[in-house]
Amino acid sequence: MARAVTTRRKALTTIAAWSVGLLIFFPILWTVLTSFKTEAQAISDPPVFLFFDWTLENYSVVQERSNYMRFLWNSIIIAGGSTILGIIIAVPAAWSMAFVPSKRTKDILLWMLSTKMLPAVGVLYPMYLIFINLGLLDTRFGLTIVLMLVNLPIIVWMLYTYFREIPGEILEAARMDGATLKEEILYVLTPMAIPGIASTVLLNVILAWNEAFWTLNLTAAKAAPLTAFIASYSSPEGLFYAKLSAASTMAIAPILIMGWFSQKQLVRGLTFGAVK
Amino acid sequence: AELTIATVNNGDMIRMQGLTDDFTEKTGHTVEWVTLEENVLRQRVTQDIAAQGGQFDIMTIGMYETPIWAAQDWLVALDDLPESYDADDILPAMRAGLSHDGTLYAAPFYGESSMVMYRTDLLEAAGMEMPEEPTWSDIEAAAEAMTDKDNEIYGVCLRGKAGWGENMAFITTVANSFGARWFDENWTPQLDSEAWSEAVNFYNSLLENYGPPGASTNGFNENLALFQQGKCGMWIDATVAASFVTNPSDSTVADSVGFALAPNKEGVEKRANWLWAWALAIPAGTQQEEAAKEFINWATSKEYLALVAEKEGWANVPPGSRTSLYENENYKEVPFADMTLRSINAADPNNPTVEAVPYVGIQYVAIPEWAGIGTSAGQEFSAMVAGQQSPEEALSKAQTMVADEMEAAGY
Amino acid sequence: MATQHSRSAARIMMAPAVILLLGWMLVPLTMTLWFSFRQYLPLRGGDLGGVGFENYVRFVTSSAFWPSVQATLVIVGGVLFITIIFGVLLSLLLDQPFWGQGVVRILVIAPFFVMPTVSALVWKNMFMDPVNGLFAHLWKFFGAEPVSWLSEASLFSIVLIVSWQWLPFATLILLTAIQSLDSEQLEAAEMDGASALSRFGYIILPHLSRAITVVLLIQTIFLLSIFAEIFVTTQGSFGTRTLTYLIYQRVLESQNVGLGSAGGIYAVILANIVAIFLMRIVGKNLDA
Amino acid sequence: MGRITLDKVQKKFGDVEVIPPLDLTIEDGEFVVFVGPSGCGKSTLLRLIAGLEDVSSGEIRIDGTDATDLPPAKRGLAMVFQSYALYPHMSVRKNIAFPLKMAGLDEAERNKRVERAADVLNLTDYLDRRPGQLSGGQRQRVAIGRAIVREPAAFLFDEPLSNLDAALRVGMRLEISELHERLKTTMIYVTHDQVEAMTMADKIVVLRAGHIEQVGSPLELYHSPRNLFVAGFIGSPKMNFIEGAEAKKHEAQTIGIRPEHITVGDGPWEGRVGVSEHLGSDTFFHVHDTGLAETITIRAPGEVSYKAGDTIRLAPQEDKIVRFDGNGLRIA
Amino acid sequence: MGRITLDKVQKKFGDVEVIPPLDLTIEDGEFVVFVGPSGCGKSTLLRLIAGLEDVSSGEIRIDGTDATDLPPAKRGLAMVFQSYALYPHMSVRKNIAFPLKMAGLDEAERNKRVERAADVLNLTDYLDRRPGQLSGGQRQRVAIGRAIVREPAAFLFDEPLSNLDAALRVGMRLEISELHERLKTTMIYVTHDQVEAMTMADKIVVLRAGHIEQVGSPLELYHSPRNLFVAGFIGSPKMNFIEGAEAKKHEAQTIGIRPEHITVGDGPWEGRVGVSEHLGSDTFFHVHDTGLAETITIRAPGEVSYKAGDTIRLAPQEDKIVRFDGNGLRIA
Ligand SMILES: Nc1ncnc2c1ncn2[C@@H]1O[C@H](COP(=O)(O)OP(=O)(O)OP(=O)(O)O)[C@@H](O)[C@H]1O
Ligand SMILES: Nc1ncnc2c1ncn2[C@@H]1O[C@H](COP(=O)(O)OP(=O)(O)OP(=O)(O)O)[C@@H](O)[C@H]1O
Ligand SMILES: [Mg+2]
Ligand SMILES: [Mg+2]
Repeated sequence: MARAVTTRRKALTTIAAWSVGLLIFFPILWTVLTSFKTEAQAISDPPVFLFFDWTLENYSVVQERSNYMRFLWNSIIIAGGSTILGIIIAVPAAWSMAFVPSKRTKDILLWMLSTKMLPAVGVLYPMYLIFINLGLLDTRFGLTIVLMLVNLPIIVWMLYTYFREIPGEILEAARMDGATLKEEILYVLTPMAIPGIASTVLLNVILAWNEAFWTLNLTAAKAAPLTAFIASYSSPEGLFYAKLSAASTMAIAPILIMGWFSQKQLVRGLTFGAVK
Repeated sequence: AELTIATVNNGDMIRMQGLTDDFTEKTGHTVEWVTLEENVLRQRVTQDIAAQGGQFDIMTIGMYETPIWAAQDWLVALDDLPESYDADDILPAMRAGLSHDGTLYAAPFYGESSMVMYRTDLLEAAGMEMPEEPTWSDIEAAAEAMTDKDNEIYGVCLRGKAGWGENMAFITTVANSFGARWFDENWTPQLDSEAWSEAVNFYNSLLENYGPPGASTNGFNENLALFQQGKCGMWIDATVAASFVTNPSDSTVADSVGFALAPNKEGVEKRANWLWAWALAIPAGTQQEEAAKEFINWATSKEYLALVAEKEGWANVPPGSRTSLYENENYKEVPFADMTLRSINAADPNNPTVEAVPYVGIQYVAIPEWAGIGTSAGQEFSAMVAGQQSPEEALSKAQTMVADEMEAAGY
Repeated sequence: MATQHSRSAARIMMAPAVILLLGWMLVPLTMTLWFSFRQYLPLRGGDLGGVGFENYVRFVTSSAFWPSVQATLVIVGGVLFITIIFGVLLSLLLDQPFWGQGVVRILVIAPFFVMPTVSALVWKNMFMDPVNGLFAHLWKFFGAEPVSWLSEASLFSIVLIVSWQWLPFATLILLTAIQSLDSEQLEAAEMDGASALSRFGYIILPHLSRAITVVLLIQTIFLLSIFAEIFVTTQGSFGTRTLTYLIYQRVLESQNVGLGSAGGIYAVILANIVAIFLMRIVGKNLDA
Repeated sequence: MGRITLDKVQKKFGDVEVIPPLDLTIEDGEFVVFVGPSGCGKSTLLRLIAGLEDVSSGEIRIDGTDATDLPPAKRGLAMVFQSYALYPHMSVRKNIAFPLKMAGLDEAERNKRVERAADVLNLTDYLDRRPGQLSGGQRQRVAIGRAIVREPAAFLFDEPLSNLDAALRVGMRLEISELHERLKTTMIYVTHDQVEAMTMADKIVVLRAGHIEQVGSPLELYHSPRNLFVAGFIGSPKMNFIEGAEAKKHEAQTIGIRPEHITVGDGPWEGRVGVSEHLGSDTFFHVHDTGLAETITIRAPGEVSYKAGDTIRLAPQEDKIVRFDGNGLRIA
Repeated sequence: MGRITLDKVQKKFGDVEVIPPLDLTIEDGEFVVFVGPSGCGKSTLLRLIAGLEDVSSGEIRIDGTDATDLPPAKRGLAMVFQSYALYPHMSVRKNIAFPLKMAGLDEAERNKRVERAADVLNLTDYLDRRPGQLSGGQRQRVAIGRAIVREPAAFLFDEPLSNLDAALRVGMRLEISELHERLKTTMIYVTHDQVEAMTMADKIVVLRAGHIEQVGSPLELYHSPRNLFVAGFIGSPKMNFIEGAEAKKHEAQTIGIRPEHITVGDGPWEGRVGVSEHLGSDTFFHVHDTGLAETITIRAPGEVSYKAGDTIRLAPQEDKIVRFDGNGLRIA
């Protein structure tokens, strides 16, 4: 297949790929652009693309209305915390499944995944009552736990698929070398699985960051993350495209930037053992 | 103390957030705002109050929730507010809607009715005039005259988006003004009545012929945006909208808006205006009851109105809550003040329909099931506006659904 | 690998995850099951006593039930269909050599990072709005009547929005899978006289089957419970009321927790039917 | 010290008995090679000794003390894996030092020992590289280095050369042999390559389906295989087996004669040349239609050359013929 | 038919010239083996012939017609890949039938041909299995089967045996040779294993860094290597190279003598025995301290036995000594 690709063909592919890429990206681009317009320009007909008076006004309006940094900070804590907690619990479980498989391993794994299919609304009421009784409503801790549980099956599964690719011989070598189980996982398995763990972390940060049901329903003021921030912008009065765009941009920018910077990691790991 | 307040994301509330410092200065209490879009807010506070979550010290609720929640003893009575608060200054209609057994349970932050807002320039161009008390035929005629689809001017903008607080609020008032009612005195749904059919058919044809495209997804905000852009000839909606459409910094048609009372059908004495208030209430069981009362005392007081007037001008003062506001000379200059007051006074939540009904509420039915019923029915009518079903189909589906729900709720 | 010692260690290390998930599943689920047999109306004072299977009967016999199951399946199926078809095509395209591969990949992956709420808001207001939306402008530019997407083509619109969010995911997994295809296999096929189309049909597509299964599984898990997209756009109108949304309406709008809980149990059953069905394929495909 | 005794050691996986009860003694300082066809249980046996698998029954003693229930690390053995099992994220230095670190040695001591081992194995220049930056042979040496530093009672090797290409394999084979010369530590070495077995072992253990078929020095096995299986397994190209009339003549069920013990020229047997393989130094002829067996392979000097289809006569060296009875056992 | 001519064929990857312009003719029916160290361009050359890579310049003719710009499928060649490149999701039958299906043959005809090929390759029992369920040798045969059914003008093999274990390799080597005997189709075979090259080839092409070092029959290369590289590459164990005084005596810069051409016993050279490798049939001694080269390897019959450290005398067979000049070229 490594035959010389003609420049012509490469050029055509380039055009096609860029067109599709830009098309897919366009909604985001448009949102970001609109956030710098005035409301009038935002709805002008025909739409203006680049040649308008760039303004930061919308951002200051949004910032004035809500304390963006607090929402952002909550998002970071909750997404990060639930992921770290999830990893800590999932690593030993995935180790067990990958290296000491039993007849039931696969069943357990699939069962774990199936818990993700439970409709959250169906158990909202019970969860709310439980949270009230445990005093966890509107706490970052409570939300962290819930998001950790929500994503745990995915974390376990991803780690399991990575661990399976690590030759058991290396862990046995560590055992022969006198490593205890803890040392084996800490010094040998974990460092070797870093790429896999990294992409698991990334994916779960994204999932937790964007989770909009539990975060909205179990928080009020103190623990509310960016999903709650955006919930107050879904329809302000009057012309609001520019302000909505600014708020949207602020809500997605951190995760988008993180995602872009780490996309190699993410892409490499996003395979769930699909590729072997 | 620190107060957590759940509130809706509309302009007056946002403005209050900006002025909180004044409160903190005066009392030393700080405030955490949880600002949510209307639908999300309703869901969150209802969930919280029903499950006794205690997440909020003050909730922003409406006229619909107040009596129901008060009946469950979920709200702290507001009968011990200080003398200076002057509870008697609250407009009687508002006070009635926010009380249970004669006790006030929520203090109105602002109140509204509905009225007709229309473009004086367009109407003039068409050589017509809008009476102060129009009938539906006047509306239809004006809509027809103003519609110019080629230039994207639509004669009338109405709510079409499904939701008990969206299209159903409007449709219910239309029905009222056609002499219809939701239930008879035995709680039997009446959507199969002649009056309902007439009302819904009228509403549907109005939107179909003179409404903007996609009317079935337009709510208050969408219509406001359209009107501000000059795309609506008329808009029948909340009186609070008046300040937005006449605000030159947001509206392209600010200086050519006229106001009229909500219409009625010739011969029917009820007009299609509703009554609503966003009010502040304190959930029972909060740890901060005293501080919460202090906040309500501040936020719904005359002083607050003055504060806003001082900072933002009289047009931006939260309307519809206090009689004294309408007696204020400065406020009388506001173009829509008078019409707002007249609209509010025209509404009577205790006596909403031509025929007698077992419920209170004009554009809603103050029973716990209403939110569910209203929204489901709203979806049928929304689908109707989208052209997916006829008014008759929508009505009969809604009738069946309402009957089911009422049965499930044990009526 | 399997000494007695390591086996017991494995059991201990698996315990936290299993116990947590078991608790996560069982505790709320048991409560839901309990509620589903009660007349539980918080706005009328809470638990008003047991009603047997009444909630269950009422939930299925309500006229909204079957349409909601149908809407759920249409949305899940539609999104899966679109993301997989376009995912395969897109990954084939991105697998070709071209200038700026890295940048295009960044562009394509971006929607995956966008919160569902934000994406629904942006699509609804800035693209699908029949007056001010970009599509309306585009339609008008070509002299066509603007479409009110969310009412006239509501299911399609939602499928479109959700597909936009999930297409990057499918594309990335499929792209990695394509890149993992042993190039010698393609060369062998070429030597065997297979045209580009045959190579796709006979070699690439079968190679992708495993990746497709994974996309299918993961996406189904997430799609069965989509909520924000519907909540923000149509609020369940125009036939977009999924089972999840119907339950939401019962529990939160009507505040009929008993009825909603019965619906929740049905959703669990539906999810498990889909799950069993999926696990069958996946289990088989992941073994191979 | 490194005397390893297996006493009725048995291993079952579930219901499958992979190793039937088996006795074996490995003396201190011996270089023992386990050979046998794939799946015969070589690795399993090694892993039982290492402690990476539990025995189902029986006892393993190391230097006289019962090690059956000791965890791997406590047995004082070191293992070199087929894949080398280097820690990819650690430098060579860290890899070699890992067992020392686990044993709690301080850093100075670790470095001293690592450098000594690196010196022995010619790895000094590579100490700071990652395994990924090393060639196959070097990786192999790192794996050995990691084993050496622990100064184990015995080394266990599981097909350590099978991932290397032919040329490198020869080199590494020599290196390991030399290492054994030098350290004189017990080594147990698993391979399925009989050339490796022959050239390296003091003692070869031939396994089949978990059974020990024969234990002995390489030349013992070559010259006095206990049975048909060992005779066929040891020696390359394979011994020719002849049954029927010709075997009867020698009062045996089967007779065996190695390719190198048949001379071309005048002799009692006759056949048609099939494929011939010229290695330069030697030529192997595959002779058909001899009436003795389907193919008789013979080894001739490199100069000898026949074309396919030529008819030649063959003379077996009578004294090298090995005889087997009906049970496949060699008749002494 | 299958005469393949390369005329000044050159291949660059970017700016790197992997194959400098090169001429080569492969006659119809020949079994040609490309050997050379890793990375020397063997695979690249094969892929150029197959059409899987474009030549940078030059011309490839197959049976006299210019094939330089023909796509792979049109060249009438079949290729067996190192990884076999079987289609994992198709049964053996479908794998073998695939080229026929692509050629548009109907099912009956396809089945007939597949079964014939399966018969030739002893695959009949496995036709309904998937490649994943086959052993290495069987997969190998399926790959060949897929090549055979097309009745190509020539077969191209890229290290087809390198994934197999030693024993299987010997067997498959024979099978391919026999296949060539039978079909008499041109075969081009890439390997870096010189035993394979020696035993299978009619003609060996020795490559180094894209250059052809020598083309000739196996025995030509063994007996008359053109230069040091070929001499060292062909023959196992490697030829011993001696420089200095001893070489001077023969009026050469370097002399070479193969292990099998040195006899132990009385002779001019003397050394100390290091490692000895007993294969049974032969023994290889690595002799040190001869003053000639670091190690002199010799091959002795299996019976001969010395201990490490013994001093022995060695006698090279004078007529087998090969001489090389300062440029490494053999002095005829
Ligand atoms: N964990 C296990 N569970 C079940 N059976 C096993 C397990 N490990 C090995 N076996 C079986 O035990 C037998 C011996 O395996 P072992 O790995 O010891 O063979 P081997 O001689 O090392 O083969 P090779 O030369 O292929 O490495 C095989 O039949 C194998 O299938
Ligand atoms: N697609 C390519 N792009 C750039 N360089 C390449 C490419 N393919 C091969 N090369 C280079 O060309 C040279 C020859 O490679 P080739 O694969 O032909 O070697 P080989 O003789 O087959 O080696 P081996 O025995 O390891 O298979 C190598 O240096 C290799 O790095
Ligand atoms: Mg093994
Ligand atoms: Mg190669």
